[in-house]
Amino acid sequence: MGMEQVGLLPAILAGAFVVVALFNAFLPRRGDWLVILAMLAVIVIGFLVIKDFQTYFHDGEFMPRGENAYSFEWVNIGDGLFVIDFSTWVDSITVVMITVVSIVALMVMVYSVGYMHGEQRYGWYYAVLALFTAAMLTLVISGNLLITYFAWEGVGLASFLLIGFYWERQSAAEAAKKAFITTRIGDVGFLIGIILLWREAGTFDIQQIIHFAEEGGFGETYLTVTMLFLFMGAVGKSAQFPLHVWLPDAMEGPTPVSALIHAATMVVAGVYLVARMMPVFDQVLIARDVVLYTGLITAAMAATMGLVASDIKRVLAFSTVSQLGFMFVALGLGSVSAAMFHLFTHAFFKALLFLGSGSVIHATERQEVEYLGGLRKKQPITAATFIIGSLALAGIIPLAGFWSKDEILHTSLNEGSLPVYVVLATTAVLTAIYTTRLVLLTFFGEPRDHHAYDHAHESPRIMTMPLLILSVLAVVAGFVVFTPVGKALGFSGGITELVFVEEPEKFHFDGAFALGATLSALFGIGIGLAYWWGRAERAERARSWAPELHALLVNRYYMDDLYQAIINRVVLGAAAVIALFDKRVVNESGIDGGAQSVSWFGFRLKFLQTGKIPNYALAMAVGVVALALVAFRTS
Amino acid sequence: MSSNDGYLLLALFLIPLGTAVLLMFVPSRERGAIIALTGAASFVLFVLSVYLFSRFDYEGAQFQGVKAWTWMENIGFLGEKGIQLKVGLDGIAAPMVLLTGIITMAGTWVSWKIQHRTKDFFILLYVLVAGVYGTFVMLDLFFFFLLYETAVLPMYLLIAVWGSTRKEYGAMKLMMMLVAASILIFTGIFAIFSEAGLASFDLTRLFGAHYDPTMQKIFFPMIAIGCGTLGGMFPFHAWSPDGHAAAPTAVSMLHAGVLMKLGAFGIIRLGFQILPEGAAFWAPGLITVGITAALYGAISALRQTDLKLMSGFSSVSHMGYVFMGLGTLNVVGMSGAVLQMFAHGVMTALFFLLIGGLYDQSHNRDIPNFSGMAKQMPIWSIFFIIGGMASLGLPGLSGFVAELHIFVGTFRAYPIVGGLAVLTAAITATYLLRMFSQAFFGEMNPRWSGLKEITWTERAGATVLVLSILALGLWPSPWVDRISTTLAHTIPGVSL
Amino acid sequence: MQRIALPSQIDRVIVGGSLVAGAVLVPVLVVLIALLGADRISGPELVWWLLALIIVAAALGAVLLRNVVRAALCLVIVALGIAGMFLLLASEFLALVQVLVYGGGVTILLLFGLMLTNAQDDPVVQDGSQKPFAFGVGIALGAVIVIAMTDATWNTGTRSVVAFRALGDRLYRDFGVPFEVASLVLLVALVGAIAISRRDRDEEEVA
Amino acid sequence: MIPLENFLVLSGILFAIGFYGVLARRSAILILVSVELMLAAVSINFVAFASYLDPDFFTGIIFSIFVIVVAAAEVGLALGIVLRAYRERATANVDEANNLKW
Repeated sequence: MGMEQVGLLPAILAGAFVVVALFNAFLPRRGDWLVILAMLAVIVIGFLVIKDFQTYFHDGEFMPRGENAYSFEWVNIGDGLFVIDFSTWVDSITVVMITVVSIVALMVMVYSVGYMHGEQRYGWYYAVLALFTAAMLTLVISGNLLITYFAWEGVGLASFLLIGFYWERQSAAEAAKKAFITTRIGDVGFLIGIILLWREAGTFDIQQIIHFAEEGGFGETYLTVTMLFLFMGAVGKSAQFPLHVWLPDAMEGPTPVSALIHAATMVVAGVYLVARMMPVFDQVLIARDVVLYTGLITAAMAATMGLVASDIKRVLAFSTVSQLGFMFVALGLGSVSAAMFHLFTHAFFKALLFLGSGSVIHATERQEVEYLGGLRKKQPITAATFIIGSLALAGIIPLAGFWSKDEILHTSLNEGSLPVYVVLATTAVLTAIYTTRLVLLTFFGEPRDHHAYDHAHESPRIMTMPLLILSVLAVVAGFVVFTPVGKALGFSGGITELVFVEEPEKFHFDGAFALGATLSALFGIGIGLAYWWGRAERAERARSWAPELHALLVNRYYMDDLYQAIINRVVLGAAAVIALFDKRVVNESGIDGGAQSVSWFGFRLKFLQTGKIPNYALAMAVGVVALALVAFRTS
Repeated sequence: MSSNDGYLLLALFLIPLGTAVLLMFVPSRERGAIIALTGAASFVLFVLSVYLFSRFDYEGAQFQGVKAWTWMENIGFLGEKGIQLKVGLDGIAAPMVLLTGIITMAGTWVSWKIQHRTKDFFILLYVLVAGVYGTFVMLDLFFFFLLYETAVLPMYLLIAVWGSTRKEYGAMKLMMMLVAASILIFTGIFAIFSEAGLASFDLTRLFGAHYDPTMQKIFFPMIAIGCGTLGGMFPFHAWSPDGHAAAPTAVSMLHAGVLMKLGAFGIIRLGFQILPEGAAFWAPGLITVGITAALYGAISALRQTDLKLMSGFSSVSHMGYVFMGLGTLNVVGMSGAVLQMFAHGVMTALFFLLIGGLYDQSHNRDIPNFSGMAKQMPIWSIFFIIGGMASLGLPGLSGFVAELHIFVGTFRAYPIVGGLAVLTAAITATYLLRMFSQAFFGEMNPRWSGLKEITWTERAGATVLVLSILALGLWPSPWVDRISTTLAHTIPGVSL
Repeated sequence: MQRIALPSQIDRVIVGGSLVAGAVLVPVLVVLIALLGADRISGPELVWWLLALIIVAAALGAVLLRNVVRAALCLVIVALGIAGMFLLLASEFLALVQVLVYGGGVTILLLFGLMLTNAQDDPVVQDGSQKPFAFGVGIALGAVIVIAMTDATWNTGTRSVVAFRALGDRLYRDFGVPFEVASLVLLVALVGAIAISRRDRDEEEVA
Repeated sequence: MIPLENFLVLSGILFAIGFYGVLARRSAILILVSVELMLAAVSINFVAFASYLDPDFFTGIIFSIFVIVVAAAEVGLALGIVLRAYRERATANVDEANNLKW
């Protein structure tokens, strides 16, 4: 079994989705075991696929672009004019994504057995998880932009269904709607971009488009506009500024879902897309700059918002948005490697953090930090793993987050400019601060809600096992960049060549630089410790210390309000105007008006019907005379 | 497809006609017999439709299964083969026949619930179905128009007698507008007839005839507006929301699902295939009308609170895509238009089926009155959400395939219009999701705790429709191949 | 039946009509005779002009006079004038028929109608509201006809006197069937007139 | 010889006068009188054409006879109707016979 069978990965899960969605009521345990078994099968096959892929690296032979593994025609009009191929493409980016998606998905599915225990619609939950994973795997193996879009919308649908999982809560329904519509706006751009690419290149095949672009087939302006449209899709899906507003609200979904979809996998689809299309972005540097600055703004902005958020999951959500911004900065600087590396490590420690927070929420049924505190005594495993994840996020050597974030900072200084580096470094410090705050307020100090605290307990094994596994990964995932480790994993020449396809020589560990990064992270942690160690009420003081700034951050720069105002005033206003137009002008004037004018004329004209025969005779006579005159004229 | 299949094509419209006649002799009290008869007829029609669709040879661009019976010749102004009962199928009609089969079956099942004058309802319904099938398979202009009108006219009684909410108004408005539009078509048909100078109504011969370009430019808009009114073309769409709001469930299904497609089909048959130069001249007009309708319908739908009105405006919007696709004058866009006819037909039929299932119990369709319906009627809600997802163009469902083709075709011809069209899809998502989150999700409104899940026949009908949506969405080749081959070879001046 | 005041009416009509006719006719007659003497017109033409004048004057009287009885009696003059025209056109038989039918039957019928409907009760308002329009249309129609008649060139041939016998032959041989149909029409019309105008039985009972 | 046009013009004038009478008069009887004028005008026309144009000479005259017959029948019938209407409505005024009114 090898790369030709890569299509099996989503197919198995799609089958599991259909079976569990339709028949979960008739299956023992509502079919969760079926989905998990399918996921295990996927991991096995995925492992075989990666093994197969490794053969391309034998003897240092370098195959940077992967392989078109399998394809069949979905639509073919005009004998090749308009073709949609269901083709798959496996390369190093795909391999990274398959690894991340399947590991995190399996962890989340196992964890959910405990977390979602006893839920209504338990089977449905697993079905949608299977649907999501199938769509996500399709997304990463697709070799055709339209199929990518297909899967792109599929993960969006799954995300919608899972955010709205507790749809009885109006807020969850609203969040699901918001997520769907916001990403949909990005998808409009994505689809436009795809079609614009097709318009010139005549194909949806990614490799052919890249080839076409590298040969200069596109006009520069045309390609810039196109790539910006394409990037819109990434902005929407990866919750980048200005379409980031949906992700914090998406935390209405079950926490494992947040870990899987809204931290580790789906939201990195935008990063994946830009990475996949990087050779095309390379042709238009303006578009790449847009990517860079979008990422930079998002990273900084989200980090500031994370400083004040009180919901434990929202802090993590802002942190996700911010880290995604880091990845986009790397992409904007042209470094796919750095972005993918950060994606890889981030997935593990962010999933860990989310699952950890889920463990807290599961135990206390609280998720605002003001009601938590002191939980390290009640939940030692959760607390330990959570702290590991936090340190990884903050970028403490030698945890996974350090290596990848360091690489991005490195790139920003080498490839970018000093201002970019300064902003990123500051954001990294902010990351350390809010991470520390979160850990302190949750696990240290005195419990602030004793009812919740007394109620709390350590989560069952089925939930702590994934936490432990992920915390191990959060520690070691960064080491894969080192050649000996890569070789040990079976990649001759080291895994560096796998992840760092474009620039295999690029990863340099710079001791001084790393020291600086670690010190800045420690500096952030220090600030956090100084400020919040055991003193939760400091949060209140921040509010009084700079109320305007605090309000600005808590209200997320008022962007949600702005969008709401635009929707209410502009969109619904226009709708009201048009609906009124339809009612008054089209219906009442155009149609009913036409009918009424006929009736009005009929009413007026009926008075001609006097009933008096002489009147009719007169009219007839006039007609006779007129006819005679006409006869005269013609003769 | 062999020429013997022509008998089956004829059967397509004789079976519903025969069913209507047979029903007249069934006593109204025998509900069982009525149900058995209509059930059998609709099933046979469905099987026949599927069979004909699958038997259609997608590599052949010409009419298949052609069979002709002379009716009037050498009389008056008619020459040899003046008027014939001539049937045949092409790649545009084939999906339409399939669509009619699907919706007739689902519509029949749903209508068994009707208690008031059931027999009369089915008689009219089957006359309508006969007209629809006949129009799709007729290759004679005279019978085409005759059956086109046969399909439209029963609508008045069906709405006025069995409808709801201002039914007289809706029925009258619909009828008046459609009859006025028919006058335009009628004029156009006779212009075509006399300009061709063949003394024949045979469509296949009329396709090949020569028409003066000026005449084509004058009469194409007549045909387009005439047929477009039935197709809900902006700004002649006004009958659609009111008519749908008033019509009973099965009639809404058939009307939005099939009859509106008859309008677009008429534009292709009479407009594009007979008057290609006129069509080429007016194509930018069609594009303009199409994108305006798409945006206009979608934005209007944002503001509607009545479920049926919302679906009505949604139909206006989706039919706008059809006209836009036709106006692109390239095979991809026009194939998209025909695909959209099919896709919209199925999903709008699903909408109306579900709205009917709700309204029959609640006698209320106002979205703000509902909340948390997914709790009370989960199956209903799931079906509705699937339909909505198809409507907003979610990949894997029928709407996406159709819209994608239209977008691509439009981008080829007019990129900016294409951009607006894609944006419309986002607006569609907005109004549908607003409706979902308001009506389906959230706390359940206790006022509706008495509502029951939709009946088994409704579930069966909805299942058939959802399967159709999935079939087109996941495996569009059977449709696309048939449609695109025909379009590429039968319409002069259409680019690939 | 209401009162019948025919005799005095007829006296007044005859006397007044004669006076008016004399006053108009005498000067015209003088002019015509003078023209005849100067050989500007022939004898038959003189007679034609006289008759034409009488006919037009009487016709105007029939449509303009407010008194219904006078108007009806003007019709007699028109009928007689036309009979004279027929004589000028050398068809004595038709002239005879004209005098008998119009001068006699029709006029008497009309007068009876007038009497029975009490038309003289309100003799003054006999004209309808659309009189001005009628006047315009009448003038226009007359002008159209006159222009049409004079505009055309007529290929007039020789004239001959109508032989009664030949007329009888044509009437009963060639036009036999139409003649019979016409008589049938007359019969039906008379029966119909009776049927329409007679009182219904229940009406009689009421009366 | 009297020119044909003389007769034709006379008949035209007479016809127009009768036409005016039909339109302007309000009494049903007087309308009948006017109709008779028109019929007479037509008779003159027929006879004049017969006399001047028709070698056979008879057709016009025979038509005139028919006209007179029909006129007589018509007067009889019309008077019957007028009498009937008068009994029903106590008027012979056609302006008041407006049952056809909206």
